[in-house]
Amino acid sequence: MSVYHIDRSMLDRHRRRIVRIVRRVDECLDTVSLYMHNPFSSDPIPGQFTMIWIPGVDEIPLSISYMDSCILGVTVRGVGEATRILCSLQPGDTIGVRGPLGRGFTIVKGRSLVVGGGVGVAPLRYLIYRLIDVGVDTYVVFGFRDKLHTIYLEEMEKLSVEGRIKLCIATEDGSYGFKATAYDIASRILDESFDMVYVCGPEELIRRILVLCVEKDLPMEASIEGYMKCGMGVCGSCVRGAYLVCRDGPVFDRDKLLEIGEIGLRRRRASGTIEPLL
Amino acid sequence: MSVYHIDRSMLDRHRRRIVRIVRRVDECLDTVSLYMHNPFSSDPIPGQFTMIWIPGVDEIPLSISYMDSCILGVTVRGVGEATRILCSLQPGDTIGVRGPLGRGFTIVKGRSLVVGGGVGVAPLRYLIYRLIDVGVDTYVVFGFRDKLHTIYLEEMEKLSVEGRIKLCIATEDGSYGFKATAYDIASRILDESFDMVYVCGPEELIRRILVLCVEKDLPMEASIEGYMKCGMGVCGSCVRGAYLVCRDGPVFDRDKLLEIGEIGLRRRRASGTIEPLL
Amino acid sequence: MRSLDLSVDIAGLSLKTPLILASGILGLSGRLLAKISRAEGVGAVTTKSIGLKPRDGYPNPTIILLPYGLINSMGLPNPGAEAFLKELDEAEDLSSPLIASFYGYSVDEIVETARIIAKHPRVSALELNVSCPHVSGVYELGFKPELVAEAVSKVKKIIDKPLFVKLSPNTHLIVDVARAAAEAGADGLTAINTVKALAIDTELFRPILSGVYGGLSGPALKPIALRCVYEIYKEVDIPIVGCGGVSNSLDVVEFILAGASAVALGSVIAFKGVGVFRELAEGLSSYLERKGFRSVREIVGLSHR
Amino acid sequence: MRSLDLSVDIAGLSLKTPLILASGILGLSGRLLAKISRAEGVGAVTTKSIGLKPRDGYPNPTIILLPYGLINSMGLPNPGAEAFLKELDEAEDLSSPLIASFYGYSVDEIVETARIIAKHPRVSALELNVSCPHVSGVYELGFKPELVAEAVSKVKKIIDKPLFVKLSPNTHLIVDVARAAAEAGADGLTAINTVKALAIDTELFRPILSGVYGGLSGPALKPIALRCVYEIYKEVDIPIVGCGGVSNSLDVVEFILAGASAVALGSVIAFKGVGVFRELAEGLSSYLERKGFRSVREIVGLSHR
Ligand SMILES: Cc1cc2nc3c(=O)[nH]c(=O)nc-3n(C[C@H](O)[C@H](O)[C@H](O)COP(=O)(O)OP(=O)(O)OC[C@H]3O[C@@H](n4cnc5c(N)ncnc54)[C@H](O)[C@@H]3O)c2cc1C
Ligand SMILES: Cc1cc2nc3c(=O)[nH]c(=O)nc-3n(C[C@H](O)[C@H](O)[C@H](O)COP(=O)(O)OP(=O)(O)OC[C@H]3O[C@@H](n4cnc5c(N)ncnc54)[C@H](O)[C@@H]3O)c2cc1C
Ligand SMILES: Cc1cc2nc3c(=O)[nH]c(=O)nc-3n(C[C@H](O)[C@H](O)[C@H](O)COP(=O)(O)O)c2cc1C
Ligand SMILES: Cc1cc2nc3c(=O)[nH]c(=O)nc-3n(C[C@H](O)[C@H](O)[C@H](O)COP(=O)(O)O)c2cc1C
Ligand code: FES
Ligand code: FES
Repeated sequence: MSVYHIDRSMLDRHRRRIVRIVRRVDECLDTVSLYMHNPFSSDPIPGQFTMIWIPGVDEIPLSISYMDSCILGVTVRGVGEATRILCSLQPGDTIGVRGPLGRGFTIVKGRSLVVGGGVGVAPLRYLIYRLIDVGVDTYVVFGFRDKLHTIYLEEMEKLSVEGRIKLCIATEDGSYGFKATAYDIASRILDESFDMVYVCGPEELIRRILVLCVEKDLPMEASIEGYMKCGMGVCGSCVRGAYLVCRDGPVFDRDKLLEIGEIGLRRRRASGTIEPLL
Repeated sequence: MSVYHIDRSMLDRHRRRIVRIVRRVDECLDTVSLYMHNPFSSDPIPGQFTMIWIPGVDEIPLSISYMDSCILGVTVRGVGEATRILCSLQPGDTIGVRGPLGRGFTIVKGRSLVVGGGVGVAPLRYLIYRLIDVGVDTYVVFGFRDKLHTIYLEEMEKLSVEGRIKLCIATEDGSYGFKATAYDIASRILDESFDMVYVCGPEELIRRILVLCVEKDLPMEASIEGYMKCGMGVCGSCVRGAYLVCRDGPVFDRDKLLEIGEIGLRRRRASGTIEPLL
Repeated sequence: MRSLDLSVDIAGLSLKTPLILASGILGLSGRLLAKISRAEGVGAVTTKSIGLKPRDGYPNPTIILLPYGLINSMGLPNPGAEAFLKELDEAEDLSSPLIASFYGYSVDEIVETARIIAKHPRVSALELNVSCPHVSGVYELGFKPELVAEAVSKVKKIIDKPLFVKLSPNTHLIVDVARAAAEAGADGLTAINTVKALAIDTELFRPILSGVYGGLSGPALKPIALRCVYEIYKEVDIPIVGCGGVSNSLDVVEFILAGASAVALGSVIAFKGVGVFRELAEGLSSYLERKGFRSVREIVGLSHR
Repeated sequence: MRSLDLSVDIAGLSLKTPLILASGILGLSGRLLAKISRAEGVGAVTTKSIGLKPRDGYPNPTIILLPYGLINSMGLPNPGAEAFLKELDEAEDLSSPLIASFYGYSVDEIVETARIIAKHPRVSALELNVSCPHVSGVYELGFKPELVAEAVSKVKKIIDKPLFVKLSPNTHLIVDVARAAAEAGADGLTAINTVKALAIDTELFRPILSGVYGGLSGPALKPIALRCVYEIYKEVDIPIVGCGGVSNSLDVVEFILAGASAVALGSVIAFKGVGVFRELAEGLSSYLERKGFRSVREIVGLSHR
């Protein structure tokens, strides 16, 4: 007779809990932060994600952008049906949540550079608070298309003013901060003094920072995307290279990113069909 | 989504463990004690039983007649196919065991009377050792058909000689000990000085002792039989009165025995058909 | 304690709660059935399935406990219809309806058995078992819509009590059988019986159960049973008793949302004892209150909106 | 470490161990399949089921984790046969045979798809999926022995590689389908696919899966899968790949004793990761040694003695 064992913590993480939105904050034109009562029984690591179920619509992966003992926050950019509906939700509306899922960022003492582009700043926000908490000397470079698409600006400026982070904001059209890309800024300040480089954003950004970190032999971690279905490493939908984003990632280190190879070059659709990027 | 829970200890008790017979002792003409490595993860209570699986034949209930940290013993009288095959087993042969099952006897300090008839002495043997261990003043009355059917005689005589129990053996034909029934002897010594009366054996014996204990208002427990199939309180096969022998028994106290009512009067066959006794 | 009224009416029976003791669970003794019928939370009790003649069932082992359920191969032990009438005579002070389950190897035997047991005054309804996966003859009936229809209409002609049909999940035709039963006059459907299963002892290299095959019940069965109830509710209009793997009150809710008007409890009795009826009744009641419903009826089939 | 040779020959394939990656498990990527094929303990890998055209599958939620298994309703997402050939081009350094799973909504589509994928040199064998319980068209095929036979014989005419047929447990005709497949020329059978199942969210009163129905896999399925393997082994003479709920090495043994020549692992990958192949291979090896066997072959079907 068989003895079998499905890990309790796995069961717990994949239970869809129905929660109410308690607060929404319009971050910019197309991006909203949604806050809900903390449905998790364990403390998530920055970089871990949730699967957010919009009943009757879809269930999509969203990074954890805020977390305290009572409240979980996600930040979502409306790009399609599910995200647009999410962006329209109001306090009192209900969604389903499972998580925390996947592997997060490794917190390394010393100096760190946090590079984010677009809505990719979502997981980095939670990461930044953690880095501050443990006393890491944190440099933040965020890049956005234009002023209308900036996210967490006030919050980051406040942290910067308080001296808790060194901040640099760039917009492509110069409508706020530097007229530059996140890559431009990051590439200028990146040197051997950094103990870790964290990246999230467009794959093009990740790919270029990766090249830089390889050149300079700097440790680096990036959160990447894959088409998530099961979120538990069984269906294979989220595969990038020969890794599963849901289980081995979404955060990967430099060597794994290199091994995956395809970052910024191609990705998969829902069907598994390969789609070239660029 | 459902949270469910099958008790680990229940799972453990109902796992059929295949064990090897390490020793057999011919107790008398038709009765054999079989010893095997202790397959239990918990310490059984005297009066609890096992389900012994003779592959290809049957799985039958047998009381625990011996137990130390390493060895489990049962004592079986050959009355039909399964028990006769069991009686023929030799060291090295394998059987399946699950248990310990059911409710056992309550150990009560003070003076106790242990009354057994025939192979009903099996659970009482293990009980007697426990009573001795906890310092109960133990009176033992065992009745058998004749000398050829006596069980545990030497062992009990030894305990008696050592002063650890007071012993009285009776045979119906007087070929050993008193020419009397266990009931005859027990009824003569039973008085208010006993704190507990334990009985196992023919239902006729149990029924008569029950009547006596009710008259004298003495606490009493008896182990009774029912036709065991599942052994876990779900199939209803072992029902006596409105109780399940496998789950509520096999040991019942005086009030429950009275409530059951039918002891010694009727029982059920494998089909559930009621069969009158007497 | 529960404050909400959990009563349901199903196929002409009035139950205090929608929780029914499933067939084959402790259901051989009139006295025990009566005692269970009086337990807190019990809506009705079902007897072991009764045939025309006594049957011993299979030799042991007849059951296997798994971490996620049971496999049983009792083989329909029962004392036969005539003897069972005496059993029912002993079922004193029943305080919930008693459903008599029965089976037969042929339509004639089914009708004959129904005739005998239906006449007992303590029988409130009958349940025709065409779905026991370890007794051949009974098992195959459940895959034949026409035969089930024939049996149902013949039985309905001679009894004046509600008739349920207990369905087998071991076929892709379950909805067809359900529909055939309904069209032939069945008053309700019980879904489901166990799924045919097997376990092998790896030390002895042999199937564990003496009947070789058994029926899987308990938590493992729940998602399958729920699917069956949902499929049947979509297509067939008579009330359904959901059965299979219920172990807590949210399982009960799931079945009712899927379309069951009542729910039968089987294996959970092994795990939690008869006290589970009370636990589940209280849980169901608090669920309804918390969600603002006033009766069980309001949520029957609600997941089909 | 294992010291015993676990190799098996099945339907013309030589496997280092009898442990196969089941279809639909991580099987969409050529690179990943190749990596798994090199993992310790792996005997063969099966691809996701491939159809003629790309398919997105159902919107999420597509999976539910239960304490005793999974319910999935992926809905057969796949890039289609032509695109999949490119995927296979990337499957470098395969070190175990690759079995290409495929499906079609009609016999013609099945044949067409087989024609396309069979020609890829990295495909060692094909597996025809006629048993996915959440994609209608594919699901019903598995209940029709004649259609399965027709598909099998037509496919066998145009391919020169071994063909397996993956069977559905959702019908009482599983043995008939198996026999029909064997008689039509199938080289092996995979038993079983998932059992049709459902789960309802009690807060939202709705089925959780967007495809409504899903397939139950994992431990809950094991006793059912084992029964199917045992029943088929009795009646049909071609080799069987056992599949359903395997989570430890004694489960593997149970399947082989029931008649499987190899065993496929699915849901357990979610619970234990790909390292489970090594764990089970080692466990199987110590089992065989302990019981005095020298090869896997010696115990195939041993429980039928
Ligand atoms: C680990 C991870 C973390 C993410 N974190 C965030 C975040 O914090 N904030 C945020 O705004 N977005 C985040 N995303 C992206 C977000 O999941 C998609 O934008 C969203 O799924 C789009 O859904 P839609 O229905 O609105 O758009 P669609 O019109 O369905 O698709 C738009 C794009 O989103 C992709 N997409 C759709 N469904 C999925 C899915 N199930 N998994 C992955 N990609 C999908 C499509 O491939 C397409 O490229 C994250 C993605 C991943 C994988
Ligand atoms: C709790 C309990 C403890 C027991 N302890 C012992 C013991 O320690 N030593 C001992 O020798 N005997 C004991 N018995 C009795 C023993 O189980 C039967 O003698 C045995 O089952 C007979 O099997 P058979 O195949 O040899 O006989 P059969 O020819 O099958 O039957 C002979 C008699 O045994 C009864 N019987 C058969 N199978 C069962 C069953 N599964 N459950 C209950 N009764 C059955 C029959 O009803 C019949 O009266 C105990 C019984 C119970 C219920
Ligand atoms: C030990 C046992 C005996 C059973 N006997 C019968 C029976 O006689 N007639 C019947 O219709 N169903 C019988 N069943 C099936 C149950 O009534 C029920 O349909 C099944 O167990 C699924 O429910 P559960 O998961 O709650 O146990 C039996 C089940 C078990 C476990
Ligand atoms: C997420 C998932 C996807 C599956 N996809 C397929 C598939 O595409 N084709 C197929 O034949 N079986 C598919 N299956 C069924 C498995 O191959 C296997 O038959 C089933 O899961 C039972 O095995 P298990 O209990 O080990 O998971 C899938 C199963 C799961 C869990
Ligand atoms: S989403 Fe299924 S494996 Fe990652
Ligand atoms: S033996 Fe089944 S209830 Fe006691």
